[in-house]
Amino acid sequence: MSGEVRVYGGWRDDLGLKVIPTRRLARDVYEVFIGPQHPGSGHMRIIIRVDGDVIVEADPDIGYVHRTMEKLGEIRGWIKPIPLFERMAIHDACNITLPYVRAVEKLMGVEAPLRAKYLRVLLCEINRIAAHLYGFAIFGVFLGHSTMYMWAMGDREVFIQLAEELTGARLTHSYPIPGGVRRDIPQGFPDMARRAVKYMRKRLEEYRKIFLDNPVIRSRLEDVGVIPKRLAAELGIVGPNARGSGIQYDVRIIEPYEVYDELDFEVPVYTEGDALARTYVRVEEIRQSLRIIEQVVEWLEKKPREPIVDESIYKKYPPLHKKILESQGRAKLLPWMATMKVPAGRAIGRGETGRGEIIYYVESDGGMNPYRVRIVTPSARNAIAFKYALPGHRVMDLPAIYGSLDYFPPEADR
Amino acid sequence: MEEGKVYVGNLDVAAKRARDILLGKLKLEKVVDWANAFSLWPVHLTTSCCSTEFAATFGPRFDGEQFGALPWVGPRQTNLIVIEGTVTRKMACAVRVTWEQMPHPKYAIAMGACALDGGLFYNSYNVVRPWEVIPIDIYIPGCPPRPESVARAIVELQRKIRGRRVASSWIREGWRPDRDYVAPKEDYCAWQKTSPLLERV
Amino acid sequence: MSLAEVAAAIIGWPPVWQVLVIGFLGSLVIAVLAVWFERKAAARVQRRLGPYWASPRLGGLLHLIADMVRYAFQYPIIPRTVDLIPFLAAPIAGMVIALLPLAVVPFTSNPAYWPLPPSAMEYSLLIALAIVTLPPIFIIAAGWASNNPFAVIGGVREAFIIVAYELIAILGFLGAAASTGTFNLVAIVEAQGGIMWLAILNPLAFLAAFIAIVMSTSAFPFEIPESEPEVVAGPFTEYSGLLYALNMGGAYMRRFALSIILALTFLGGWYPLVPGEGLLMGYILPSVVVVVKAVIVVLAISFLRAVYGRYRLDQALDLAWKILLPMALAGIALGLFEASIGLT
Amino acid sequence: MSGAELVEGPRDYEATLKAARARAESALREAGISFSVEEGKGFVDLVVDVDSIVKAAEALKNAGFTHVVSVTAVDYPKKKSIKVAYHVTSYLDPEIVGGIVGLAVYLPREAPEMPSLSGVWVSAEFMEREVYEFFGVTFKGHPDLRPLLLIPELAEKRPLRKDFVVREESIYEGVPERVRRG
Repeated sequence: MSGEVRVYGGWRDDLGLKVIPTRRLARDVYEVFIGPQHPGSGHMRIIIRVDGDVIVEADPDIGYVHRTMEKLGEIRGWIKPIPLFERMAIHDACNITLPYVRAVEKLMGVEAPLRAKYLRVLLCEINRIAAHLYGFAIFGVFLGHSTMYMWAMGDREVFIQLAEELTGARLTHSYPIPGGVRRDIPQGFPDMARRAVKYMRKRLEEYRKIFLDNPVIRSRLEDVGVIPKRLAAELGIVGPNARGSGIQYDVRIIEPYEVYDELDFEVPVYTEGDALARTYVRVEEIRQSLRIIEQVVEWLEKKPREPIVDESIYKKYPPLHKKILESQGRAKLLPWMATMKVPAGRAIGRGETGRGEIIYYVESDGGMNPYRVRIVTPSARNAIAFKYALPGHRVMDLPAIYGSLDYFPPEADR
Repeated sequence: MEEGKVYVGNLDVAAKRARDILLGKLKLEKVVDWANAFSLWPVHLTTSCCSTEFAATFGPRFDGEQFGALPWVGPRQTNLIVIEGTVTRKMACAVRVTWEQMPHPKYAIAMGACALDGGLFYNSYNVVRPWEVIPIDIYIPGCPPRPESVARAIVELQRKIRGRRVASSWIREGWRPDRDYVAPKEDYCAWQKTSPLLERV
Repeated sequence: MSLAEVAAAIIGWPPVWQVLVIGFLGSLVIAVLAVWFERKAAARVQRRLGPYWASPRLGGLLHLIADMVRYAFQYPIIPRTVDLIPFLAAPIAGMVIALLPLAVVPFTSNPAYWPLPPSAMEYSLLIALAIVTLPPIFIIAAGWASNNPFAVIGGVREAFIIVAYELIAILGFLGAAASTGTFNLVAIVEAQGGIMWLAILNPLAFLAAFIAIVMSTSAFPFEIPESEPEVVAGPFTEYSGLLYALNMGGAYMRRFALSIILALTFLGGWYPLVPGEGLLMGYILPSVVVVVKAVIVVLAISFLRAVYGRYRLDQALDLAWKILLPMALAGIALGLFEASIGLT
Repeated sequence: MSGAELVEGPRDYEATLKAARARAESALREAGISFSVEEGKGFVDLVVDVDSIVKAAEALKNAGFTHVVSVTAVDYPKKKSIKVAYHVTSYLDPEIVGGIVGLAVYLPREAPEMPSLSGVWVSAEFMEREVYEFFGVTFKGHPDLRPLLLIPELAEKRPLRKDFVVREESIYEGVPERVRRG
């Protein structure tokens, strides 16, 4: 390799941004396969080449959890893909299915009633907090901080319990359906939610003490895995990772869906672009989600109950199901939904999950099945960040960067 | 005995004699079974999305560690493998290799409907059944199973090990007769030989 | 002289006794206790139960015994690609040498029970320190012999860490020697009986020595060679069964041996107990006091896991070279100063 | 750590989309590329010729569309074509931020081939690999064209094409033919 300039860091501004070619490697670098059975990789493999202790090249080898969602989505009618797509990010279930439901709604020309919209937002925010806490837990264990793992996992149970009270399922809620949601809030839910919010606020302070302001953790995260703003925009990374790099982008603001334009919340943006900034964005987002939950719960408590499905669908309900809907607030799925047809057309539905923007491209030919469902999950878009963020760092920074990107392979592989 | 090596004895013969003495004459079967039952360390192998519930099992609310199960990193030091959901074609090889890297006696728990028979993905082209890849001891139904049922599966496995003397008889015999009905490794790992990923320059 | 008497004489000879009974058996018990404490304390901080159901009355202590028995009976896998002799020898030699310092440390001021003759006792601290720094070499050997990328990286990290902490440990302990003006461990302990423990008189040297112990036995936050998310189990990735248990036991034994030296040099040794005549008062009770102090140090190190994350390698080395090394040197200077004004 | 900046309040997506569309159309016109428009709900597709797609992509990039959100391919066996659409948007331009515009091209179903746009948009690299393995579209000039998610033998079957059939899900599955007829 003598006589050749080695550019660590993968990209340089004066050279212009170029695609890093992979697999052209000198013989004096060491190749390490990290994954798929590896505590620092999850369900993926990162092939890194190290020169001494410095990563010169990273090649994310994903696809270990590719469960063919796009193909299966084409053969299951319009309703059954909802539980299917939920499995991509099982701890962020409402966020990840809502955009699909909205795309179908756009094609069908129906819209959820206001109360259903508030309920969707409520579950979305509960899920967002749970997803961020899961990310913290994994991050903690990556940095060797088992207490952070346990605390975040334990506090996540609070919000899982909240979602279970609301929907009846721990993780796989299948809550939004085209034209509405499946359940109204149960008795006593608002108080429970307020207690959870209060508890979580208190815990965030304790997280700050033991994790975020811990000198060891801070020194591991500061100036590590820096993704500058311009690079972040070129790579198209999404969610807290983009917002940690100073990109002011949140689907809840850009394309306010459901009732996000009526709620009072802020979208935190940090400009450093390092692992610590990405972590702080998540902490702030938990705070904002707690605010949203408070507002939504108050709204739901004040307003009288109304049917939680669209009128055009409500009309088709048989009397018994109407009675159940009105007395118990439970919207039954009807048999015709399994074979319903959706007018031909194309629609893009998108939403902000805990990890960033998810996009569903849904195409219908007027039949009983979607003609094509293209899913672009946030982790799938973040995967490319490994290739550009890892080179130039030490091997010991790999878990810190991986954890701060909050990458979830089942979501990325679809 | 190869040439050029210091004499260390025939390890297999020595090990066999040692386990005959320990298990046969000293009657240590019960101790071994007890120790195996209360020291089930699952290896870190996340195959799919059930891993979130598996992670929750070892969180504070359910605390799987109270049964002596401590999630561990390397396959060499563990004795339990938990298949956390769907196993894809690409992952099957990793599952098999991990299983083979673990020292026996070792056990496997299959978690979730996907690990039973494909579950929601039963007609997917990229999904294999875990019981074709490695022999399974305990199945947990559910999609995903609740953490309680994972803890329950660990307890069931403990009961199985102690009740049927699984560990001690495995050590004495050297193999488990009911564990050999899995497909050959080439079925799942052959693609790696042709994979463009592993091309060297 | 019958055979039993010969055996009793050999076991009763202080160096053998100290290595085998206090060292090996003691540290086995202490390793179990320390791991148990580590897991239980972490569980308490993390709001859960920790190991429990094997023996609810003992708080799950038997789970650790179960782990040991399970390791002992698991089939040890020796991969075909390893370098066989170092692979097998490294854990055994590492463990034995980790305990050897105990053959030279005194547990009492009664000369009848010293492991070395009084003339050699003059240099007991130096001898102990010389042996203490050996075992990490076998960890590197284990990593290298495993022929596995993770093990090699882990071994290289261990090498980096050795170079950094070895010097600090020795300089830290020499701070105690400087304070008291002798390399004789008995004299160092005796000096602390009069006024105060050296940990308080010479905190710089004490802190340097303590952190060096934490680093050398790769406990949190310096658990770098075995750092899981990057290098699986570091040098021990390929070890299974009994060999792995020996490796892990070796780390705890080294921690225990170093803690005993720390207890003697900085924590007042057998004081407040003044050794008298006879086996009980002259040897057993003083050594119990020393061991209890060492156990407290071991448990304190175990507790760090619940609080801290893991340093990066270069940050740990930074800490070692830029902060701890000057601190240890300052400790020596402080010790000399104290000795010159006659404080100790 | 600098304090958190905040994004300004909710925006009107319809207006953003309109602006993005106008920007993209004018950029293509300036570059002298002919295109046709396919409407969708929440986005718009600009269909161009295969030969001019690199030029069109460069024009869009210069007009401020920073990254690709999705390389969407759809198989139309009846029309004997595969549509590949690069849905692009911008992060940095406050006027069009988030507005999705598609740059689409129709390729023949037999041996589909097109120039890679990963040189223009870095973010397209992995998505092009995906389209390659699922539809068999070859991207000329791609730096690293190999399957991303699938094992090679499955990738050769091009699973997302319509003629790759998986077992259908049906309420009658497993029921004997006699019973099924009633």
